[in-house]
Amino acid sequence: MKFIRVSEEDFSVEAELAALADRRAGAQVCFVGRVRDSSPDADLQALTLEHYPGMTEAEIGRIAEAAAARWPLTGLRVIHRVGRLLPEEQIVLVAVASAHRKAAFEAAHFIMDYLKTEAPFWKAEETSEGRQLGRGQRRR
Amino acid sequence: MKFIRVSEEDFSVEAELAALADRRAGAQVCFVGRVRDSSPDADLQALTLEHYPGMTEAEIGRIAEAAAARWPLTGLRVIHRVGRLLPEEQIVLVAVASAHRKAAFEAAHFIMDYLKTEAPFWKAEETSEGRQLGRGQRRR
Amino acid sequence: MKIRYFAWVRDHTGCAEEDVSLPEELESVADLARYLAGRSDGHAKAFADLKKVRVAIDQQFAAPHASIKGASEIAFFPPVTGG
Amino acid sequence: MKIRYFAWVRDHTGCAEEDVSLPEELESVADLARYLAGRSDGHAKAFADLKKVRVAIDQQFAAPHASIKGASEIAFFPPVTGG
Repeated sequence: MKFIRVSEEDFSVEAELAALADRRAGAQVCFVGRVRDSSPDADLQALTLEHYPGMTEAEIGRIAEAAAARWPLTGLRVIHRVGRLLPEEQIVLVAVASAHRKAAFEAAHFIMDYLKTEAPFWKAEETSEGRQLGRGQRRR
Repeated sequence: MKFIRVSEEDFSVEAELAALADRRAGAQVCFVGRVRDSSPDADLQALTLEHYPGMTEAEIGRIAEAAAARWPLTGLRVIHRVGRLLPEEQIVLVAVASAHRKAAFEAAHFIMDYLKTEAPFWKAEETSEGRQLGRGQRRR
Repeated sequence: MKIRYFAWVRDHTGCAEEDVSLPEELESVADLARYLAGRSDGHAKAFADLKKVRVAIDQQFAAPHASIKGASEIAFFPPVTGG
Repeated sequence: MKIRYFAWVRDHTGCAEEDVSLPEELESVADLARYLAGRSDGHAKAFADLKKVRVAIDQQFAAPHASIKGASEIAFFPPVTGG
């Protein structure tokens, strides 16, 4: 029921939601995080995401377990990309399915909040002035 | 910034989210409602959705306005299908984009809640026993 | 006045839409529903329990006590079940 | 013990990973950080403000006062910024 992937590979939202289809689950909620240019002069060139292999997957696994224990989900998929990404590229997908839309919304929101604070990923921004050491983006 | 469509046509979640991409919007939340079999004996054959043309679009427009006034969204798309739909088919899409994930989650949830209670759509279920007059599905 | 019916309300009345000349004394949505109930057995069934029927006046939701004066289109239908 | 560094902590230390033989008297994460700060100017910079550095013992988040006894891998990195 749970699928977690951390890699450089891009993802298809369509395919991820199709993988969650289930006769009993009428509600699917997905969050897609994209590379955002939050620099004051809008000159972000790229973002590089690094992570702590092993620990990342374990932390995301714990977050997913917690969500599945708290809400009646029929499926849950988390994909996080690493490496160099350009503005507007997809970074992260959290997709959940449930019979109930409230459960689906709350679970997806919960997973995203914990991903932001508990999963060991770091962003470094490249602007026309060069690379900013791990400054990362401001919070979405 | 707002796109609303009510028709028999299916939709591509991928294409809808791509249409919302924006350098300043790092957060996209979408809800996809699918035909769910909530009958006790799981024998739903199809669902037929009818609506009140004109009023439907106006109600969805009002809900969208209210969401856009309350949260800082960079884009908003609502697609609702009508006609005969099979189990697991997509019925409704609500997709929003924002610089902030909390705004995106809350706005999408708000729009779905109001769609359920304010937009003049009616579902009729077909089971192996025949068509149920407007009984519709239980709440998701 | 144009009267429209949707979903099981229409299944009972047997028509989706009808043009009806209304007596002057009808004031409210509830008056109208009681009047329409007299048009056929199907109409009577459709309006048998007014608590199960919703109404829109000129494509805006309205309460049973709302005035129908000046309206050009009134629709009756079950509680909505979209989404 | 295997020590790992990520993001700007690594950029300062100049290495992603090193095997370090630690003196017996080091007890806590904070002790270890102070010890590692002495390895080079870059290490000193990396650990200049411990409030800016997070730590994981055997791939689990740990507090500065946590014991490092028995650990096989300790990692230092900035606050996480994923998602």
